[in-house]
Amino acid sequence: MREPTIVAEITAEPLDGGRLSARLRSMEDGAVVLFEGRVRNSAEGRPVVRLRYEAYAEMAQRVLSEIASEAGSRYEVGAVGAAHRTGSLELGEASVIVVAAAPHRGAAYEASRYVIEAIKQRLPMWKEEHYADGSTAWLGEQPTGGEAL
Amino acid sequence: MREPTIVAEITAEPLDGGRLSARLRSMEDGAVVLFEGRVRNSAEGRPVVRLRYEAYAEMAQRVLSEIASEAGSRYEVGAVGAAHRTGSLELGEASVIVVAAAPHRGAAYEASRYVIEAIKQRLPMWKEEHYADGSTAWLGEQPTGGEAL
Amino acid sequence: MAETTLAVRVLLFGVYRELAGQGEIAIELPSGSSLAHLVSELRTLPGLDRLPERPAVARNLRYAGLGEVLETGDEVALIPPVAGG
Amino acid sequence: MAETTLAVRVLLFGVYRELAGQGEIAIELPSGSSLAHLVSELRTLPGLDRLPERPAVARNLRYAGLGEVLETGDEVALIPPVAGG
Repeated sequence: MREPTIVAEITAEPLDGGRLSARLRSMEDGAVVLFEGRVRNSAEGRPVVRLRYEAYAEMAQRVLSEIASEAGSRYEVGAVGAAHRTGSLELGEASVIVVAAAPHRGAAYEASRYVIEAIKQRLPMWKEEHYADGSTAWLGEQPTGGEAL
Repeated sequence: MREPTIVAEITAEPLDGGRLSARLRSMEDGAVVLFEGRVRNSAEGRPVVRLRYEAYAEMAQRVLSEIASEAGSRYEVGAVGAAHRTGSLELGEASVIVVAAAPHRGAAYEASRYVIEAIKQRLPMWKEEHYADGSTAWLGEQPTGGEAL
Repeated sequence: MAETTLAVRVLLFGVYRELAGQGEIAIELPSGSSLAHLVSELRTLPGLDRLPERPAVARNLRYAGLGEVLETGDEVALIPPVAGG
Repeated sequence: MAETTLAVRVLLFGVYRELAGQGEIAIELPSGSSLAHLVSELRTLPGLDRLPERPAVARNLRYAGLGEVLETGDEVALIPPVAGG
């Protein structure tokens, strides 16, 4: 078994899925899955105009690296990469990208899905939705072990 | 429900996943999954130097459109696109790309997976592997209703 | 006056094309012939004796059962094991 | 001579930061205090009475159980419901 390449990045810069994908693919991997999460124009029926992501940056970097490494150990992949954006995002911009490259497609899909589900569950990252009517709200699920406000 | 956008293309030109993805995403879709199948440097342990894909072009175009439309009906997606390359491909080149864009990630992953599995099962497309030792072989699974040679 | 034969065009791909040494065959069969009859006839041709008894086939761009009856002008394709993706 | 208190730094994010009106609080507690003790203490501060009794917390960049005992110099973060992705 190859040791998989792992990339994890928390950044305020725009994300480029194509570039991360190009960086992670290799001649040994016949399947590449790229997931992109993008800012939608609505949330549970309310018109959204902008999002702001706030991270516990140092911990988020560590957790994102752990998540990508876990995916790299659990599935037969050549590379796993994930990047999450912070700060203010306009509609249509990517908030998160995940790339998994593998010899076979099953592992690429599964590793990719593992990473995005784990991000949703435990990346210390918060999302503030800004609505068309000027109001805002913090969104979230509770990570393991806690209780919602 | 929106009527999903459907794109299907059989082409001898190089595939561009980023371009297809950009064409299919919309402000209503928060999740985009791009699958890329690429030419690997080995097949069951044998070094591969090149692939050649031969299509029953007219039927392949019809079948690929059907597959993408089926995915568009079965899952809550905004767009499904698939393109398959024909002709001679070098190592690392993309042979197939599939894009699924959806409001939520589950549908994007499932639609994407549905399309690639259906392509493998029934797209009238044949792959000839060219090995490092100069030999070649036709690869394939049997579509429903037939018997392998 | 009813036709007594029908004429179809048969397309061959991949390994089947290589067996036949050609990608297209024009063939006449008695009226009422099915795809199964067509396959039997094709298997008498040089190289195509190695064709399976029940290959996958398409008729007019759709996968078809071997029991389907042919009509003049049909485009039939012999579909070797597919390998897209 | 044993220290009788410990000093930790508490980071607040998202909605918790807004409740507190600040992103960071320095706090001293009796030696041997746990994360649960810290949370109880924080809940006596202005705005933080609305903090849950058992919020998710991280200690030195890792999620931690509320029973964990603190040490001087620890960085503790209160983790509101996460919403990455």
